[in-house]
Amino acid sequence: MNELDKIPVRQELSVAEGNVKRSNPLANVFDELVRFCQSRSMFMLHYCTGCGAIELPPAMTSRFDMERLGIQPMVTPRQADILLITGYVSVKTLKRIILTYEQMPSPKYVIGICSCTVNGGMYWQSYATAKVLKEYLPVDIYIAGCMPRPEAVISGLRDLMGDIKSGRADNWKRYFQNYDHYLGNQQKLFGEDWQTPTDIIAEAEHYGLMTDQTLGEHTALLQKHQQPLEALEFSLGEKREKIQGENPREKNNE
Amino acid sequence: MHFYELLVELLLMPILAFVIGLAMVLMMRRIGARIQRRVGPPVLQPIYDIIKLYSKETQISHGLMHEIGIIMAVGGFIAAMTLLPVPGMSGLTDKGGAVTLAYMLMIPSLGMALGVGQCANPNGSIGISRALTAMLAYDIPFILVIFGASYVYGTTNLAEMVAIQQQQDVSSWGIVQMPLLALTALLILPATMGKHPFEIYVAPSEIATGPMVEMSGKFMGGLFVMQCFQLYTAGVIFTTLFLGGGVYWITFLPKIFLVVAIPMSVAYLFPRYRTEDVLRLMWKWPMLLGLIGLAVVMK
Amino acid sequence: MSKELNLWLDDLLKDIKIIQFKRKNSRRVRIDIAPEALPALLELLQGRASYVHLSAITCVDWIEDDEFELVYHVWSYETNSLVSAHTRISRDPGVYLSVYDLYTPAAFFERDIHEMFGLYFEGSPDMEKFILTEWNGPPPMRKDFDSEAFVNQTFSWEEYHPQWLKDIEAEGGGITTRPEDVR
Amino acid sequence: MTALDYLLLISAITVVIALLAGNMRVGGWLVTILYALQGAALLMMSGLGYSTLTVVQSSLRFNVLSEQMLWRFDALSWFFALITIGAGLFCSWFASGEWGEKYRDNGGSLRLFHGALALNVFTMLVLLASGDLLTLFIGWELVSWASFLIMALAGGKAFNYAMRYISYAFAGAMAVLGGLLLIYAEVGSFDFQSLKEAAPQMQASTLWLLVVLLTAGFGVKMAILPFHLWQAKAYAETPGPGAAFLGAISSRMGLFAFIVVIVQLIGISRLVEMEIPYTFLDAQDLLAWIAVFTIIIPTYIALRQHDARRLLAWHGVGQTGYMLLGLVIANDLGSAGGLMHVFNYASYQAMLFMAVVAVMHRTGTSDLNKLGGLFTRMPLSYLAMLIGIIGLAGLPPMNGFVSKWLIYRSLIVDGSPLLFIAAVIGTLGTILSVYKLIHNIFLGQLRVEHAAVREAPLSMVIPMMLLAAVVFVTGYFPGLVLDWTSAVQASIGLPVLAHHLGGVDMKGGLDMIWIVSVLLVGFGFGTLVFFLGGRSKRVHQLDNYAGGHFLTAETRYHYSDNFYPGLMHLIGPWYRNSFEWLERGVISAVDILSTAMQGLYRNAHPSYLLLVAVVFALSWVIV
Amino acid sequence: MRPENYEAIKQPPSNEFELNFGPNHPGIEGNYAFRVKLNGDEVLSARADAGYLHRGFEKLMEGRLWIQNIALVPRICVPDPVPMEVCYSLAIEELCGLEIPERAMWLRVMQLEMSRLAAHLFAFGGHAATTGMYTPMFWGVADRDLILDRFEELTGGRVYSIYNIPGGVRRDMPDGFLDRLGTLLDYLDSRLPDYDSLFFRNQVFIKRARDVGAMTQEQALKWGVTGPNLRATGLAFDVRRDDPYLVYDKIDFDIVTEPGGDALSRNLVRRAELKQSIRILRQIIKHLPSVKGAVRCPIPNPLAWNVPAGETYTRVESSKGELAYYVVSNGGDKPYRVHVRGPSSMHAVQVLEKLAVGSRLEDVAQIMFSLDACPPEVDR
Repeated sequence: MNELDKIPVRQELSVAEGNVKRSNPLANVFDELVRFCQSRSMFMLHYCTGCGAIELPPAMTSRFDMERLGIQPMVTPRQADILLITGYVSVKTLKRIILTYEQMPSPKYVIGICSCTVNGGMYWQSYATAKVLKEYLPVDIYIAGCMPRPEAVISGLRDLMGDIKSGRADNWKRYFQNYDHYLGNQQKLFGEDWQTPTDIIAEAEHYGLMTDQTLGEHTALLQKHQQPLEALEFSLGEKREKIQGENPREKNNE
Repeated sequence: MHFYELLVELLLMPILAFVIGLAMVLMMRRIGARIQRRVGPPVLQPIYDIIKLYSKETQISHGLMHEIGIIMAVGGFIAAMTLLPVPGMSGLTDKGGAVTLAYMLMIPSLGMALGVGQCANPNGSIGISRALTAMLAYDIPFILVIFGASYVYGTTNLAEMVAIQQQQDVSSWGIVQMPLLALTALLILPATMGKHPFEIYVAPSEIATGPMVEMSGKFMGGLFVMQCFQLYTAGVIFTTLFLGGGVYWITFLPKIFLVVAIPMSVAYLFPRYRTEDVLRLMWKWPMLLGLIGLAVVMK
Repeated sequence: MSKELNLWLDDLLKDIKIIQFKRKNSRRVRIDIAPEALPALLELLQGRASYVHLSAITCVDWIEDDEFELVYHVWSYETNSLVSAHTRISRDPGVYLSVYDLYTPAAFFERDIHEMFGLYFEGSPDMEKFILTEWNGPPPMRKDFDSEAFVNQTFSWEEYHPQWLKDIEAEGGGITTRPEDVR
Repeated sequence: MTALDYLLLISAITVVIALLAGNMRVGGWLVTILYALQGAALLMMSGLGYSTLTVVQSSLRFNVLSEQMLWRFDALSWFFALITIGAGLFCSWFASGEWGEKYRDNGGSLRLFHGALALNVFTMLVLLASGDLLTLFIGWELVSWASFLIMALAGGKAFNYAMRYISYAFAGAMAVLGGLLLIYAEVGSFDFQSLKEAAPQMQASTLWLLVVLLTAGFGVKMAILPFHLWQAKAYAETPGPGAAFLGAISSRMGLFAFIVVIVQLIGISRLVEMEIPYTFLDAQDLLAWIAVFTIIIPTYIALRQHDARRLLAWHGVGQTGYMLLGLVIANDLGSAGGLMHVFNYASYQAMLFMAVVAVMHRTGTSDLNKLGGLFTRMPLSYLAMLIGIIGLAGLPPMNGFVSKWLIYRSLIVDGSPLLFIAAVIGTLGTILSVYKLIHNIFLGQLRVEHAAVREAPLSMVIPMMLLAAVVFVTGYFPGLVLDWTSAVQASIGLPVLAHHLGGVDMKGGLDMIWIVSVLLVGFGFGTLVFFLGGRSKRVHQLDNYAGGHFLTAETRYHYSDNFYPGLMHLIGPWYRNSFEWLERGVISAVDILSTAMQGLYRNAHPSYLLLVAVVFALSWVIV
Repeated sequence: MRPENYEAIKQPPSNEFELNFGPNHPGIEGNYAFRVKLNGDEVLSARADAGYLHRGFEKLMEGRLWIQNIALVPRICVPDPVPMEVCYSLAIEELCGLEIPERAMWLRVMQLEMSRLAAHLFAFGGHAATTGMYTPMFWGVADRDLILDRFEELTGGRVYSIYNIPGGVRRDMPDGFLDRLGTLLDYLDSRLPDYDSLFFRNQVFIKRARDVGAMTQEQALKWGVTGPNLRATGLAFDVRRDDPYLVYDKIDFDIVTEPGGDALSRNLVRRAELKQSIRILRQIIKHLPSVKGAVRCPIPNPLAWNVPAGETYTRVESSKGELAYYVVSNGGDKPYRVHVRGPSSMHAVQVLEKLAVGSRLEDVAQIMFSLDACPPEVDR
């Protein structure tokens, strides 16, 4: 037996929470239906982050026709489900990618295309590109190659579809659950005053994805530097002024 | 007794409209795919998309008006569907005629406009500004067509129009009675559906898909639902005014699908016009044709 | 016609004392000139000899000589020939004159050289950062900036020796890595 | 003492009280209560509104030059008086709270403001109560001066605009006076009844002159087309709720006089007989077209405004056109539509102005380019404005839809496609500009300096909410207002609209109860569909798509100025300010003429005069 | 994007607003950003923002062997990688004084022209998509894929072929390759009328593209515009003819010009160049079998190759314009300095900024795509 066959293609990191069966059989059927639909309708973000993007048009257009699989390009992160990181990410781009990723509504999936996303690829020497993508974002699937052919891209997407259908593709939860870890890596690269407009902690709280890994020293650092970006809830009375008074930044100014 | 029948009708009409609309969206995407020499989406793709969007775990909202806007958009269409006569059901057509319908159809647009405004994204606002300008462009010929039809049939009640057209064979259809007005309506059909070359308000490469820019999850799903209703509405209005409306589903369905298919099959062959070109075009040819047609029918 | 012009130019340039003139082939000319005279030369080339197209400005960091070499490649659409004007300026303080008033494209090249080499051009319209807007380190194209050292210090690497490979190796197989290749 | 006497008396007392107590803290509330009392007096005559009572006389009457001057109320007066007092009540309520204090603190005289407002109401009631042409003219003049008073209050720029208004009003009054003298010369009496009897026998040329003079005279107040320039600026600069009051009802007085004299006494059917030579138009068509252009042109001028109050004021000019159009069409649908539009328009225009004033009160500006995103800060004002713009744009389920529907339907019945299209162009233009209004103020990016803005105080919100309720309820049950308009139709001799509580009884009619109910149920289903999805999470406005960039607070990320560039590329060159040019031309001509006259008086040398006299004498002798 | 900017700063009352084209925007080519200030739909000021694709190529190349860099250079311009390899190889050959065999030259020209075909087909699609017309994009990319198939057959790589090495090309072409290439050319020829009627003669498109981003010849020369964009202003200049390299002086082709200087003219120039490239390839198919010999000349051990000291400036015509490499060697086994002059470094920055100001929001994307700007060339 070839030794390469022994190499597991998938790294099982933990028991997938999405796969936990609910006790109600109807709810199970419903969950499966939803997951099926999610797998058959994937909107991918139109963001050419690197040179691998050149193989996406062929995959999208007439010859390979991704729409057969229900995959469509979408313009803004709000509408997208999958973020394709097509190749090397320069540090400047990585900031935008993180911003974009955080703006995407979950369930969201990250696909690292090209070898550069794994370990810097042929730009390992470069001062400008980040090397290991999964330190900054939870990556669901890597498609290796420089650059992978459209067939490979589509095959990778089909693997992702299978994962979604079976509920295994839940790395997006990991971002909320281990936010401190990811934020730490980001801060290491971008400086400690790094922040994005999306309030991940509040979102994790809102969707019940807080764990003890979510908060930590890095998030404490973030909160020290961050002007909290609360949603503009409407108010009829004097509530506003209180919040203004509690503004930590103003206190600092005094 | 009659009242309960009416209630059932009111409930059934939007549901039917939605289902037919889904099929129309599929048809649209399939036609596009064929013109672009590819296979296109599977049969249930529109429903997958909608279920997926509604089942998103994160639903990002920019505030209350963003949410109300989508509710208004979907709800307005649900209400407007009851004013469109379909075979066997005339709903509320006798409580408000074509003019009421034309104005009811602006409620969803208004709702969407308000919702998009709340998103605080200029891309969306530009999209709305363009959409409203396009509405100004096509609504004038559209109102002209409605006027002509109301004048010819002597009523604004859409169900009565269908009855009048069904009195004889094809010769009593609107398209025979007022061919020029029918042509006018056909010319503005792509604009009312927001399709190429009048797709200025979504324009991805300019304003990042305009109104949809901040829509995610169920908000986007609402817009998808709205699109189904929109296509359906365009088809049914044209059919009711000019193609003898619906008496039997077996004849009605091919008619509305045909009506929607015509603009779809040219849509993929054009770039989009600029905003003022849309206005110029809409105010020139359809208006001219419509006015001539009106002069002919009014003698 | 164009041949004559070329010959005329050769004669003209050979006569000027402060410059070194070297014709490589019928379409390539190399000129070495003192930094003070370079703008005058370019003005001459552009105004009188129709070298209107600035193809590129290259900066070379000769760190051992403690000098930057600036190379101005100008092309003439009439004589179809390219003149490369070389000049050397001191690395410190690294300030030179802009030729933006002669050649509009110079703005981009000078801006690029400014952020890559830290060489400042006086009179250039825009010396803001362009590509490295979010870069806080030294100008990276200087020879004294070691990219690899920076990378090793800043970025971490993907573990090429994961558990599953160790398991395989424990069974006596796997990919062997020589010790000197481990980074 | 009849009910009308009470009404006028209370109204006069209101003026006095307002002048005496206006500056006091309770002054405003006192005046508001007095308006409510006026309303109660009006309700004593509510039989007028339901055709159970035809006329209520005032006991005040006296004779001048053998003409009896008398004041009385009929259904028409009652209908207009209802709107007037309502507008006065809500506006003074709005002004009584914080707004008034701020106004006084900023150096304004609250006493004068309340006094002017009360005086306006009083003079309008006097005008509405006029029982003959002479009292009509007296009332007319009083109203003109009262309006001037409130417009000029703010001083400065406002005073200039008010001066412009008063010169227009003088010219208009002269035209009306000429018309009345002509009537007196023809009929020999200022009595309504005698004019009505004499009108069918009048010669066409006399009638033409009469119609032109009176329409022009009344039209100045209505600001119909060639005379529309003064209104928007003058109204927009009026302080706070004063603008709401003027916008709601003031220029309706012109329409009232028009209805009384032209529609009621001369009769639209008489106008149809007056053909314009060499064309296929008659006087009715001419008026209809004037109305239509009054709709279109000011509406599209409004589209270009970037001051919220100016924008609304220009719409006020435009909406007048719908009322005039409906009344000139003069069938049962059209006149009902026109009259109902008076009521509807007053309700939402007052509310819109109030919402804008509330925003100004909190932010200090009404410049549409300096606002934005206030929805989260002033939600109730937003609600008022939303309901107002839906009404103004004429969309269901608000009352504006019903009146516009009636007018459209009358045009379809009448078979006038061009008028119909023109009216629709106006409506669409309205939709465009009201979206700009609400978007630029309440939607979009909240500016940093407005982060701490609060909702307007209750004294301002409650009138707005009450008006919003009026707008919605009369949209849901238009029969409430249609009852009154039917009474008016009956009293001025127009065909009466068959209606029920929900709308219009006819083939292809309208039943708003069903329509609005189904719309509300539709919204309910929309909500259900919406809540099928998961719970939504609100995010900050800076968490927004910007092409992958990071948005910062100082980025101007709000699309406000030049809101419809595509449209303006096409129709922009058509804005030539022709009417401004015309006005300036007339002013110059008058200027030259008056200088010449002045020269004649000042520098008159007897020799020149002698020469002129000799030349005249000679020419008379020779010829 | 400094985080402290979230702090409250009073916004200036202004009629302008900002819009970011890119990096995540369909109206931008690749990973690039363009920030515009607008009033209504009129662009008041425009600012290009690059660096999203910056990898420090020039720095990387200084740290690698001469031969290793062959793998690096095509990645500088993704849609049209072949001219990069050729230009770099030419530079080394000039420094070493290598005479490459004629067959290698013909093979290189064939590859260059195939790459030009592919890049132009890609460019149309992008330009069409900015005007809202997706069908030409779908067709163009699918047809480009057929060319990539031939690439794969010739070189083994679909996009990055790394076929050129200093001294020639890596290997000869497979048997029957020219026949298959001929069939492909026939197919492309037969497709051109379809493209014409769908796109190039589409009246709506012409209305959209005419007078958009127009520049005069004087402006183009002043701003350093090259390639098809320069030819679209009426100047017949082409590096292939006027500064010939390889065997272009033996090939018969026309230099296409258009007078307009606007987006439409640029588009039509590319359309005509498709035709010319097909013509060149046909000549190659005819001529290549008659050129016999090796495909590369002997070179020293590439892993220990010390290129003689010197400097050279080589230029080729890529599908975007004038591409040049300035290579300096100090006699070592690695380049001392490589400077890449990508054609887009002019088009995507200065020219785009200048053309965008005063234009309309609708046209910004169209101007960028009609210039066929390629951001990685700017960033390097």
